[in-house]
Amino acid sequence: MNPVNYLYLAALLFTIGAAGVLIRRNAIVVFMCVELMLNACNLSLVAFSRMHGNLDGQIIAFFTMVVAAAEVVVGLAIIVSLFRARHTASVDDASLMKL
Amino acid sequence: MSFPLLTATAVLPAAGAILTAAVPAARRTVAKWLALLFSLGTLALAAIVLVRFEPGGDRYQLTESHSWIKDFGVRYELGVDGIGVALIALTALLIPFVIMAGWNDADPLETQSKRWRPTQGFFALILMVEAMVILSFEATDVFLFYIFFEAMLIPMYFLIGGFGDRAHAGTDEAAATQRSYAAVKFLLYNLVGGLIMLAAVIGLYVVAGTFSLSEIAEMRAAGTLEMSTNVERLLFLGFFFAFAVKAPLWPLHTWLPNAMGEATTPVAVLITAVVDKVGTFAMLRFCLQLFPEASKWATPVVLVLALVSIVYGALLAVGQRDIKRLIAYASISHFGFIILGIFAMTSQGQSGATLYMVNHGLSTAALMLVAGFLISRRGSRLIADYGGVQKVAPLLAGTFLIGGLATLSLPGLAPFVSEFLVLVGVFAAYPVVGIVATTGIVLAALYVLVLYQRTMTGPVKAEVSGMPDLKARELAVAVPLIVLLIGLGVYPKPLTDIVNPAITHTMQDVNKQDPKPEVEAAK
Amino acid sequence: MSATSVHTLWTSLAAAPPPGTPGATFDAPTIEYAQLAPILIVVGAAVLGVLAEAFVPRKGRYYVQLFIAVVAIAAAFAAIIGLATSGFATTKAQIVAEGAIAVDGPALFLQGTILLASLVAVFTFAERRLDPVSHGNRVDSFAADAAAVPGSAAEKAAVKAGFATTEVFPLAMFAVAGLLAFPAANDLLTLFIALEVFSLPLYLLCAVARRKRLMSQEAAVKYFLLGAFSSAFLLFGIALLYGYAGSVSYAKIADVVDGTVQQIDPALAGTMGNDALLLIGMAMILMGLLFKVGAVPFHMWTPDVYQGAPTPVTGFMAAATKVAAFGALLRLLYVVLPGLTWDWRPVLWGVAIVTMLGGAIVAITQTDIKRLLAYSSIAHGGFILAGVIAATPDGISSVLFYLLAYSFVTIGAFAVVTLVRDAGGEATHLSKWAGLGRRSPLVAAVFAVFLLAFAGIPLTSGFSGKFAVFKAAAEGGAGVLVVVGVLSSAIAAFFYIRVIVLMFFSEPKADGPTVAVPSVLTMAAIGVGVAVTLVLGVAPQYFLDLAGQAGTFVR
Amino acid sequence: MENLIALLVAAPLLGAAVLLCGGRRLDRAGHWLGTLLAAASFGIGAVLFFDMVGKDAGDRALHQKLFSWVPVADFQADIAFQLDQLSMTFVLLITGVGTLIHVYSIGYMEHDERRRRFFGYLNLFLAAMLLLVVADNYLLLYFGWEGVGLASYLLIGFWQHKPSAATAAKKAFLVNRVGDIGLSIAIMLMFTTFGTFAFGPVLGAAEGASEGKLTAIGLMLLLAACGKSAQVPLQSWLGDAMEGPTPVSALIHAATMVTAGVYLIVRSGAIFNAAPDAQLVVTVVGAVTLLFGAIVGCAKDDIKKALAGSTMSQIGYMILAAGLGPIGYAFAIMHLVTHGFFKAGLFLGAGSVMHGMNDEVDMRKYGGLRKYMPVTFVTFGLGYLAIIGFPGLSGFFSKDKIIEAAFAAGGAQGWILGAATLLGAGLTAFYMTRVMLMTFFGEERWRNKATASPAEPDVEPAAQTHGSHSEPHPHESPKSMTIPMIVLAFGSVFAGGFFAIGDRFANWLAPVTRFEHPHPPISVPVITGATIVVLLLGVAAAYLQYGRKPVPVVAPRGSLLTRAARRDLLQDDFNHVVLVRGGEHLTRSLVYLDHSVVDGVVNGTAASVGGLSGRLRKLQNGYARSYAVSMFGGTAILIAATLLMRAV
Repeated sequence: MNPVNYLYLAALLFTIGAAGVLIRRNAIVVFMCVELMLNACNLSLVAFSRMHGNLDGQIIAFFTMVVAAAEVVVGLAIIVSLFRARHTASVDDASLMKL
Repeated sequence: MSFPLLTATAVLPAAGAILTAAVPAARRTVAKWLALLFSLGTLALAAIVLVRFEPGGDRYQLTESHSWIKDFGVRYELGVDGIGVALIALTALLIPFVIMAGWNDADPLETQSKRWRPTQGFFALILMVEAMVILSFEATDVFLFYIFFEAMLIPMYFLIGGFGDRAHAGTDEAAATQRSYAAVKFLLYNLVGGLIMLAAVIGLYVVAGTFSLSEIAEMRAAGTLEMSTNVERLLFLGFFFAFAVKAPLWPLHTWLPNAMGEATTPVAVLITAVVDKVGTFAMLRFCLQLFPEASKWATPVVLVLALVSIVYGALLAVGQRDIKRLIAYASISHFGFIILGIFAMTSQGQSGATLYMVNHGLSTAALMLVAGFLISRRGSRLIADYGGVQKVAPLLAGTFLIGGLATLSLPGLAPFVSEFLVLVGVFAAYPVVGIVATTGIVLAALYVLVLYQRTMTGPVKAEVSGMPDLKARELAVAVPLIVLLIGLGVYPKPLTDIVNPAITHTMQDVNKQDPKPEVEAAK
Repeated sequence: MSATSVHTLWTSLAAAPPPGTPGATFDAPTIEYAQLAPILIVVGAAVLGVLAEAFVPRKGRYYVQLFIAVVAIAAAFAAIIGLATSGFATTKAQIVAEGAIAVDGPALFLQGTILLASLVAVFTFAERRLDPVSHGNRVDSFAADAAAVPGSAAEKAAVKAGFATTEVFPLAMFAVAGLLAFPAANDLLTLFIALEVFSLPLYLLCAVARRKRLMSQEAAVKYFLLGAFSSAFLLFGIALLYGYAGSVSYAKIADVVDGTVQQIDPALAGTMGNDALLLIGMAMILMGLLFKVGAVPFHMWTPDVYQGAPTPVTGFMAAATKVAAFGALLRLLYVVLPGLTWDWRPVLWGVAIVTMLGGAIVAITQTDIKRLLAYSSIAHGGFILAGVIAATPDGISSVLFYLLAYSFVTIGAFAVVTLVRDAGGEATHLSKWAGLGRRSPLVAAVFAVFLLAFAGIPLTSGFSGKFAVFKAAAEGGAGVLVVVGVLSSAIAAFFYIRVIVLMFFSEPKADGPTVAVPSVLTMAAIGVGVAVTLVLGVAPQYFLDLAGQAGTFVR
Repeated sequence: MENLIALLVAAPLLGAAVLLCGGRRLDRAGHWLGTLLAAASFGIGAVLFFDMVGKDAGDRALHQKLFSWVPVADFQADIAFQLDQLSMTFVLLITGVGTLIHVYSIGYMEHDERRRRFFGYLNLFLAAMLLLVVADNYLLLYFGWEGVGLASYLLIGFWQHKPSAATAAKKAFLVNRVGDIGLSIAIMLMFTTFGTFAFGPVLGAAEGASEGKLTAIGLMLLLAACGKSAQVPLQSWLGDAMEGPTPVSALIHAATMVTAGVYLIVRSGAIFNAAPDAQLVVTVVGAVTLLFGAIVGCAKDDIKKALAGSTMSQIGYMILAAGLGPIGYAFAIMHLVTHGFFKAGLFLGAGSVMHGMNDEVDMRKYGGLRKYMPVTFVTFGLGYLAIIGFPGLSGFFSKDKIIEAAFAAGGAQGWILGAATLLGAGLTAFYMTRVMLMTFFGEERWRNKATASPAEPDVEPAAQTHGSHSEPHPHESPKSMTIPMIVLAFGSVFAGGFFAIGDRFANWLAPVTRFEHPHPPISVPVITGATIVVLLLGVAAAYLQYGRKPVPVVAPRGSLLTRAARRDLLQDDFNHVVLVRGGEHLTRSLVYLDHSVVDGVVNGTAASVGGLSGRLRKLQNGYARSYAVSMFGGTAILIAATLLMRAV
């Protein structure tokens, strides 16, 4: 099966994720969409790695997972503190600062 | 390496500024005397410069040259030609009078906190302006000039916005807002001009690879300076715009009336008599010298604008109700004459313009400062609030009249010489322009005499009836200026002797000759 | 390369490989610890800080952490100096750690700048004199207990107990480590990791303000989400570029882009043909970097985050992040994509123009000093971009110089902002600044100096930097940019002046803010800021030389 | 000897300086000092004169160069003097009459607390006037020219508390400025044509220049002369100038300053000789003015204004003569000198009358004064006879010569000019007789006629400030005032004859101005006869109207012409409507323009930038998601742009 298809899939996932970031209100969901985008990147990296037959892509994928994990830690910490302060996780409610 | 006289001339007032600013709040009088002392010291140094300068000698004398910012091709290059010397002398001469005239203008009000030290700041800023103005007259490196040309704005800005005229109509708040409006307007106009010039300065560097006037002159002489016509014109416009704002030339003039109206009178004098001269000076030194062809290319437009300034400024002066604004518009008219003379590109025109810078400085200082004394007495700037002053304060009226007569350039007073030279110079090259400009002398008479008539003559108004005549300090300001006006009006030769050689150089820069007379008169 | 061959790759690794086949002998990577010293020191300090958090009793933590941070930064800076003097900036510039990190002029110069900025920033972090003493213990500008809900009993208890979020120091150290690595990163992976390493701590730092905690948390959330969003783009760009070139190493990619690559295997040949990969990848990576730089239209996080974050953090971010991000951008454009100059130049032209104008114009109507400075930083980003676009050695050095000048002005300015306070903490609304010049002339004068530097008035560092950048741009043939830059600086001048007017020419309000007298720390920060501002304004030659020598990338 | 020239100017200048800067402590002796220095100047003039007479006609001119004034490249102006016969004549006239009027003023200004300053101004005037006539180049002449303007400004407005006086002073200065445009342009033209503007070289090389240039120069000089000498169209200031103290009117606005224009034209004779068109215009202006002035003089009830009109008209004669070229120059100057005597005398007489009548100037409130102030009556009468040209007196000789010369101009021009001069002579006789009768003869209208002053607008200010409603007690003036009047009367009687016999005066001036005998188409006796006839007609007409019937105290409405003449032939109304009103509108609209347009554009730009800022600001709506949108869109654009760049 042609690895290029994986790229198409990756692109699709990435776009879905991006769209999710743009349209969803809940911070957690938005964050998940970002994760989705990252995973799309991973997929494309692996696919490219396969095409080029070297391992760099796959290595990066591993790094990405670690980074994602770290992001989850930081992100959840922030989002949760926000939620506890305001009893809502909607990003739209967090708009004290504007103009 | 001889003693760096030019640097000293600028450093002294700067040092004075710092010391003055450092004087503690309670010691206000000390600060005043300190400032006066340093300004007089600067005057002494300027006098030495005047003496050491040899009219016949090299174009730039007393030169100093040190490497400064290699990467920008900037050198710390100072040097003076006749024009510079004359204007440095003018600056150094006027500042002491400005300080004396503003002796009590910046005393803190009772309401203000004790830590607030306006007086110290006021005089320190004045000295700082003096230092920067002098440096910009001395700089023979374009970048160096630009730096002081721009940096000058900041102290000026604080002088205008920080120390308003106590004699204002309306509430303090209203006055404060007007004042800061004037200050901001001043700064933005000049800053925009300066920034556009900055683009041109950078362009010049890209083209020439140096900022040193002398090097550029050599390159031009050697023909190694390739500057396409369009580039030269663009750069010229960039420079000229900045100078035209500073000068100020119609239609970029509207900041001046606000600034002069709202600022204290000494500061108003500082603006129009000293700082604005940098603009016209720079046209003469930089525009003509760096971009001769473009200057000639632009001449028609510039002449027309200058004409408009002359007539327009004079007419608006007639229409003013505020004494200081009236004088401001008069200055606009006079700057029109100066620019006219510069771009006439004849010896008479350009020497006339240079003399005009000096003489206008003196005459405006005399008129404006005396007007300031008048205003401070009555507490109003409106012409309509005065009348019959001549009856109660004849000295004040007399000095005011002489200042006015100088402003309308009456023969026997210095401005006449320069104005007539400018007119002759312009007429020789562009007769029609010269004739139109001549109408300026009638309008000048109109606004001066109307001002005098409405304020000084007629029945004595109740408000002015108790007005005291000039005090000793005020006479010490007015009389020397008047003596100078008369002296330079009857015997301007020393000045022309200094200026003429420099003008010859400028004429060579733009390689122009004076038009020859039709008939060679039987001598 | 076909699927089977990949399979064999795996298997061959699993089985005992015949000698000579690739990967047969696993040779340990060579790590040049000396050259990496600056980064390593800082990382070590960060780890040490974490341990300190764990083991040092609460009373002592503040001092220990401060000590560790300062010493570490100083040591790292010393290491930088050492490297630079021993010629790594110029002749011995090299790529270390298996091609992951470049040690060359720009890297060292920027790392030095970052370290100095961080040092000053750490001083402001450690300031404990500004807020009134609560329950007998001094407090800094960070929440007593970031986890506690604002206004909750827990928070009060924490305050009463005199807790302090001393974690900010190790966090800052981690961030610094990332920032140091960012401009030195020599392959896309390192670039990405470094980005995350300095981003994540910053997200947290934004969230831990003592006053106005809701805004602080909001800033953190926005910064975090948008930052993650942008890094996803960056990563996807990396993936595409990797896909195009079959490698993430700058050198290799550059070769492929230039077409000077040896042994082209068929797969590479296939992807190389596909410029879309290259261009889209490039665009996305640029986006990631421009986000960090705060360039229009990726700037929108800047004002909110700058406003919400604790002011010392804001200063740190504004200065250090910009430096690092521009460093990375420079390296990317000059090392990886010089072959594509004609593709990225027009695009960046557009970005630079909208950034300069947008930042300046929107700033005019701002009413909050921190937001104002945020927009001004956006505009300045535009100016720096103009220098980046020049694509000449002069361009590089001018940008380096500008960054040096700018970072100190910024930190100084924000440090001053921390001083002006009223009951609700910092009084950042402009109306509160009215008449400051009357109430405390010195502070107002200092701030005025910084504003004038921002405005680029001669004899301040701002002017030297602006001139250098515009000069480079003009020489690089970007005259239009210069003109636009000049115009936008004119617009920008307006609002800087507005603040000065407010401070000096308007009467002080009765309920106006008080100016706190800071400890030596903040004084030092501000003093350094002023000193650098004036020195770089009056006698910039030495630093210009430095930047000039540092102006070449190793490849 | 020539070094005395500078002294000539220096003496009164010193006086002016001392008196104006000296301060109150000089109040007691100031007037004596001023008079003394004026007299000293006259003495120096006399010395120089006898020295000059001693030399032979060819080389009488003296030259003195003090120092170089404005040297710039080819433009070389010196402070240098030239004293030739023409200048000499003026020097004697100025210093002589000047000294007399100084003496007169001692008495006239006795009760004015600012007398010291008055004498300072008078000395200033003398200095400037002398500088004007002894200058050896046009720029220095311009210096003196404006100097006298200044002095006249200060003296007209001497009673500054009177708004009318202040206004009149301002008007005089402004109108003169208009003339000065002419002078300065003329100097510029000379510079561009001859490369210099010193008398010698310019006049020497005049023929060399193109006629066009010369005509232009000539007309510009004429414009200047019109301003200074109150010739149409710039005459309007002279009438108002009578607001000044009477000695001023006598010295400046009758005898000396107003004749400077004639001096200028005669001095520049060489230029006019080579520019006939210019000469024609000069004669026309002269003719028009002499009639204009005469008509105005006939209608005025203010004695000083009547005399002012007459001055205007007499100077018209001079200008006309000067326009006739070599046949006229000498006579112009001669009439100028004699006019200096009798007109000064008349003004002093008028002043003396006012002095006795509580400064009343309305002749309709005089009458029958001859027995109250006999000396004034006699001197005034002699002046009267002289001015109307009564055979044997000064005016007769000088004016008659001009009439002859006018006829001699030749062709139609000659006839027209001649007719004009004749008519002028008649009118002169009429209005002077009118003044004479209304003042010294008829019933004593000032007795218990202290009603409100008539509807004569010109006298109202005077009436307000001076006109006391108590009955005046006419009395003769003190010696200090009468003696100068007597001396001047002598001059007005004998000077003319002395000059005219054997063309003495003409020959004296000949080396400077050239002199050719006029050859009128009709014989001289006929012309003389005609003149006398016209004269008698004028006198008779006046007698019928003012001698036979009583003069109404309130001026009758009078004919259209009379009413127009009272208002200076509506010329002021024209000025007011066109210049003053128009100017006000112009300036007002310009002020508006400056504020709303020139300034408005800038403020507008600022405002629009601000507005844009306000709108862009709205994009920053605080929603993280919309920020994300902008980032996403930005990326899309970035990608699109890159691809596009590659595509194109």
